[in-house]
Amino acid sequence: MSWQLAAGGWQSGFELCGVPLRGPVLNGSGTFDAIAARRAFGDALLEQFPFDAFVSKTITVEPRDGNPPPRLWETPAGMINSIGLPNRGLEGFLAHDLPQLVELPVPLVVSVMGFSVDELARLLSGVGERAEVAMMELNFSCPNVETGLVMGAEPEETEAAVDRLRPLTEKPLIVKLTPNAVDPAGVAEAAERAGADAVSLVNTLKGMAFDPRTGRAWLGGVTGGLSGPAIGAVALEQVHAVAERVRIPVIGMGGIASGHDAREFLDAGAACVAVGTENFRDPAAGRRVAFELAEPQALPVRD
Amino acid sequence: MSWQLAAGGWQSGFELCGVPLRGPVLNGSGTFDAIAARRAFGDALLEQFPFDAFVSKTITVEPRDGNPPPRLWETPAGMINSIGLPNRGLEGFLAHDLPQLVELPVPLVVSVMGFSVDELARLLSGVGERAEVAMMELNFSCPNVETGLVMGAEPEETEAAVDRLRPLTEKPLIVKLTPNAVDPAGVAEAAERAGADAVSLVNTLKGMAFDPRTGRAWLGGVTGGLSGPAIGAVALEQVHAVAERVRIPVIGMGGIASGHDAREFLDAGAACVAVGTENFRDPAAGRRVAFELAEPQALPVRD
Amino acid sequence: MTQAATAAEPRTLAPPGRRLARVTANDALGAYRLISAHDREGPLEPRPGQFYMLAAAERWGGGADERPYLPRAFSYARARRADRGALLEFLLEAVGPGTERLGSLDPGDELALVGPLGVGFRQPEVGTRPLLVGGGIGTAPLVCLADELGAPRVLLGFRSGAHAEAARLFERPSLATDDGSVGRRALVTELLAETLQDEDLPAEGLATTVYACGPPPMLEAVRTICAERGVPAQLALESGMACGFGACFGCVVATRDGYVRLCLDGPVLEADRLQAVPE
Amino acid sequence: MTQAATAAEPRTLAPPGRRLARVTANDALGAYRLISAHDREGPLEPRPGQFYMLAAAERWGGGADERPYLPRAFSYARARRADRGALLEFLLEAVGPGTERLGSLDPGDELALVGPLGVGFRQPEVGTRPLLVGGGIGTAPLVCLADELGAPRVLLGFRSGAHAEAARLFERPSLATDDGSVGRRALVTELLAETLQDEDLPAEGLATTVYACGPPPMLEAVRTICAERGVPAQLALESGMACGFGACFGCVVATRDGYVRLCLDGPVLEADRLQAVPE
Ligand SMILES: Cc1cc2nc3c(=O)[nH]c(=O)nc-3n(C[C@H](O)[C@H](O)[C@H](O)COP(=O)(O)OP(=O)(O)OC[C@H]3O[C@@H](n4cnc5c(N)ncnc54)[C@H](O)[C@@H]3O)c2cc1C
Ligand SMILES: Cc1cc2nc3c(=O)[nH]c(=O)nc-3n(C[C@H](O)[C@H](O)[C@H](O)COP(=O)(O)OP(=O)(O)OC[C@H]3O[C@@H](n4cnc5c(N)ncnc54)[C@H](O)[C@@H]3O)c2cc1C
Ligand SMILES: Cc1cc2nc3c(=O)[nH]c(=O)nc-3n(C[C@H](O)[C@H](O)[C@H](O)COP(=O)(O)O)c2cc1C
Ligand SMILES: Cc1cc2nc3c(=O)[nH]c(=O)nc-3n(C[C@H](O)[C@H](O)[C@H](O)COP(=O)(O)O)c2cc1C
Ligand code: FES
Ligand code: FES
Repeated sequence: MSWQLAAGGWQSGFELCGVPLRGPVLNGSGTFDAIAARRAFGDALLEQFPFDAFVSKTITVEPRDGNPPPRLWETPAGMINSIGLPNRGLEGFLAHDLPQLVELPVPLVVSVMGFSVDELARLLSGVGERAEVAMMELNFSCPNVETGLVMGAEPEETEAAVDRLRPLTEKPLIVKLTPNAVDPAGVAEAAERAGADAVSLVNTLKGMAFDPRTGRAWLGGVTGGLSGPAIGAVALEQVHAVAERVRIPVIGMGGIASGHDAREFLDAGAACVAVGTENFRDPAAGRRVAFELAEPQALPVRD
Repeated sequence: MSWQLAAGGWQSGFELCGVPLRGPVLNGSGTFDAIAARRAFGDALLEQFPFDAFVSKTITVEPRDGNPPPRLWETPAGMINSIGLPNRGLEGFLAHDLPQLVELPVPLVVSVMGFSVDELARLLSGVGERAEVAMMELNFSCPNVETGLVMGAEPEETEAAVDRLRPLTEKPLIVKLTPNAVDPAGVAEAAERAGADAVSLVNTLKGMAFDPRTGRAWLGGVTGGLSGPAIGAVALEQVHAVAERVRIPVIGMGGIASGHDAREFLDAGAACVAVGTENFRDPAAGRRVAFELAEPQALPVRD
Repeated sequence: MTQAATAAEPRTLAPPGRRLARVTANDALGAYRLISAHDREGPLEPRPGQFYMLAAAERWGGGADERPYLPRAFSYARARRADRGALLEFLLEAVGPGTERLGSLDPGDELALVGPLGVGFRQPEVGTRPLLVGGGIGTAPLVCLADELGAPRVLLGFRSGAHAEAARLFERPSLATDDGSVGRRALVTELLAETLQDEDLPAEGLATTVYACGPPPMLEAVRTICAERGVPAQLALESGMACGFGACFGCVVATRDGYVRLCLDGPVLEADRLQAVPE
Repeated sequence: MTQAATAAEPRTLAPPGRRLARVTANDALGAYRLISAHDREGPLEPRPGQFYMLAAAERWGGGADERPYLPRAFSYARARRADRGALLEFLLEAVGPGTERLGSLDPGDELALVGPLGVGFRQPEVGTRPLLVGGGIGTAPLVCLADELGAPRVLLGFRSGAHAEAARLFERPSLATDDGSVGRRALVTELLAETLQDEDLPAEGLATTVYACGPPPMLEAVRTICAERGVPAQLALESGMACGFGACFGCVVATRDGYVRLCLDGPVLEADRLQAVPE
């Protein structure tokens, strides 16, 4: 599971939860739509695919429209989104999205969220049985939807949920933690105890902005999630705290924009990293980060 | 308690917890040392004092050296500090600092932190009885010192502590909340129930940085607190959530660098604002923020 | 994800990453700035109505309020083949930190850019003549469209004479300004209504396809006027964008069939897909 | 907080706020940059060893890693009275995003500045002759000190000939470079040891007061050499600073009596206050 540089590239044999990966750079769920990107970039996207595994946008049992616009607010070195998890729902995903995602040249991780453990169970069994899917990610952390917060904020809730869900699929199970918890490391330990194969963090921090012209909330969803370089230091602290307390691999993210940033997450104890908001600034950010990580000369010399 | 613009300046009669203030701009505890600043700027500091009330750096019962350096790390639109609450201790504060702080042209708020409720009790009675002191702030939120986190992270702990401390002084009591809580508004409600006169937030977010040359923690204190514009959106969300649930005044802070930022906090429901990290970039930041708030033409027009 | 499914849309594919383009000129054009950049790696023929996400390669951010951070969307106004690559022209109105920073670039500085993105204007409906209607900075995407359509009728509206300088990018446009300083003192939508009124409708109806871009109230008026007369219209809309390639789901606009990502299904939308132009 | 208590320290007070100063020149000086700025509102006579916190007034931040955000500390190298105000000169070495941005300022651009800050060099001890020892960019505060002391002995050490160009700011300095390209191939601390060796010690001891600024290993060597010989030394240190005026407690340096804020009690410290030069 440990990640190391081999001269000029990734160590061969690198894997995450038993799934071989060509490198350690994933995308953050909801920050890259490979189907949309293929419309914009064509097949060149597949030839130069930016990530070493692709994580789908979070899906729910029922289709969702998402929050009313405006959904975006730019902040100092970051942004707030109140997207609200728009998605086609389980059926739509299986029928429409999955066949297209299979064409990607990397393993597929499907992210799911439920408003109850029952919903999560339906999603896990519905998606987890598909051979095209390499891993499942449980989004316990979306700050836009009430239950997401509750499930991932307390160790007990998390343990109970993962306990019930774990047997439902043979696929490796990643638990995505919310940063809006007092003790994310405690939640991670609980997930590990209940059989999670990996944890990923951080999701966005709860944030808000006011319309300067009206003094009212800017976002259609009123509050939203803060992401980008602004939250990097918070993410590093949480990844570090979690990695010290669990043995399962940690997928670190939050503000990663360069190989330099990614290496900080590896230093903090992450086994893999994920690029989120930086994808918006550069669709090839994942490749760039991977390249900078693999080329030691792109990074400060280690004494 | 409500704050409004009067033509060309502050509404006369403005007050916080019964203490008359010439305006709504305070400093964040630990982000302006008026005694040091007077050494650097001389009496001009008093003539152009940047704040409408002065909040002292947090003091503890025993003197503290603080954390080993390095104590600072710059982040995108922010910084992490691991200062570690260096201070002269209760005796030293009363003997050395208080006589000098009395010369300031604005009301004095003394911030205190204890490693136990007993220590807080000693600080409250020791400082609270001094006529020179207008208000007391309980720092329940310093992420650098273990107990600070515990006391302010859960509603029950907060309520129990404030309950015991409230009778010990007649001075207005401000409870400074930690942002590293699942439900800061719940903690604020608990403080209000126990008799707090105001709440202030946010303190710094837990953060960390790694030395690029060694891969080890950069800060002498290993972890630190993130502040500055990077955390503004998180602060606004918490201030908004708290202001919706308590009736006591809220002192809002976190990344305020301009009158525009300050107005967002007032929009979010704050009665007063505090300037922290921006003081480091401009010692007159408090005055500038107050000016921009008072001059509507410096701000976007309200429809 | 088959190419065929979307082959029909007027979209030139973009290279799948951010690249640098050197600024070759940045000049005032009345109240606007006209920025040219040499795009060596991008496609030579973007489609009118498509846009690029732009950022300054250096010092994008760190302004008074620590913005901009995200790139900004701009329609290209003109694209020409140049020695190795394309010369792209953008027409900019400074409205905030991003447009101000871009407006301050000097020749020789570099732009970071992704594009062309989105779906451009579709061909006029069979048997109709195009009519271009632009308001303010919304004239930008119409410049290349007019070039492509070959001197179509163009109606332009501006706030003031300084803004109306942008009309120089068109051959013989009809002009309206809010203050009457140039052209008629009128709204461009009044010119539109009159033009459609004056038209001799052929038996089958459809004489004109309207192509419009401008501020939301103008577009809403265009939509209404065209809807009343049964005239097909294509509207180039704006919305706040973070990515420009469908990744963030932030730019949605409400249509009759629910939200669509404007950067992916737009920015040009057929007017009848909208109940109303948002905002 | 009485003025009297600190009146003795070599400190010129700063105006209590950030102000703007227009850059009048920014030239390469070998490997460094020499930036001049017209400070219309600050005091005319800062004390050698004091420093200013500088930031570019525009686009401070937004670099590749979204920094700088905080201002940066710089000793002034020279200050002259100018038409209305003072002309300040700073010698800069580009080591990161802040110094790179400052080094890219053009004449006419504005600096945001706070200062002068900190405590400067004290007078030489009675009966001693000053000896200035500078390493690399640490020569900066010695320029004005040399002017004030009136052509004292100056020993300078540099990495290379390009860096040694900064020696031109001094009259007849003794030079050492790491590569021997200019002056002796030696460390400046070797020059120091030899100079002190050669000295005829008067009966009472103290013949020299050393003033030193440079990288930590050099300063530590200066401290040891001087301590061994009982020569008083004043060291201008550096540490990471956020504010420069005692507000953040971030810049502390360990002394024999515990941590002191270098921006408030330094940057010049008497060498015997230190157990060792940190880092
Ligand atoms: C497809 C498309 C094509 C375009 N073509 C052109 C063109 O050719 N020429 C041109 O000049 N413009 C064009 N625009 C508009 C251009 O993208 C915007 O003017 C630009 O993004 C403004 O950036 P700014 O930083 O200057 O201003 P901003 O500060 O971003 O302000 C612009 C608007 O954004 C909102 N806003 C304010 N603060 C924030 C914040 N913190 N976060 C989020 N929103 C905020 C407000 O509504 C404000 O009016 C186009 C837009 C789109 C979507
Ligand atoms: C009193 C004083 C006087 C000075 N006088 C001069 C002078 O006259 N001329 C001159 O050229 N310099 C002078 N300096 C040094 C100057 O302040 C620094 O070179 C400058 O701050 C570097 O900023 P930067 O952004 O270019 O580099 P940075 O990126 O800040 O790198 C500088 C050092 O800071 C550390 N660092 C790296 N990243 C970070 C981070 N994110 N957060 C915190 N620390 C980090 C590393 O140790 C690095 O080597 C002086 C310093 C002091 C304290
Ligand atoms: C626009 C947007 C949409 C997101 N959608 C999801 C989502 O559907 N599911 C999820 O688990 N995380 C979602 N995230 C969180 C990211 O995956 C990531 O955890 C977070 O943004 C922090 O990383 P970053 O700072 O690199 O963006 C979203 C983030 C953004 C900015
Ligand atoms: C260097 C530094 C020291 C601080 N020390 C204290 C402190 O002693 N007590 C306290 O309650 N808060 C302390 N804070 C927190 C600030 O008062 C404030 O709550 C926080 O920085 C958020 O505001 P800002 O983003 O405007 O800085 C400190 C912050 C900084 C940056
Ligand atoms: S701008 Fe990101 S989806 Fe359209
Ligand atoms: S730099 Fe802030 S106290 Fe010295």
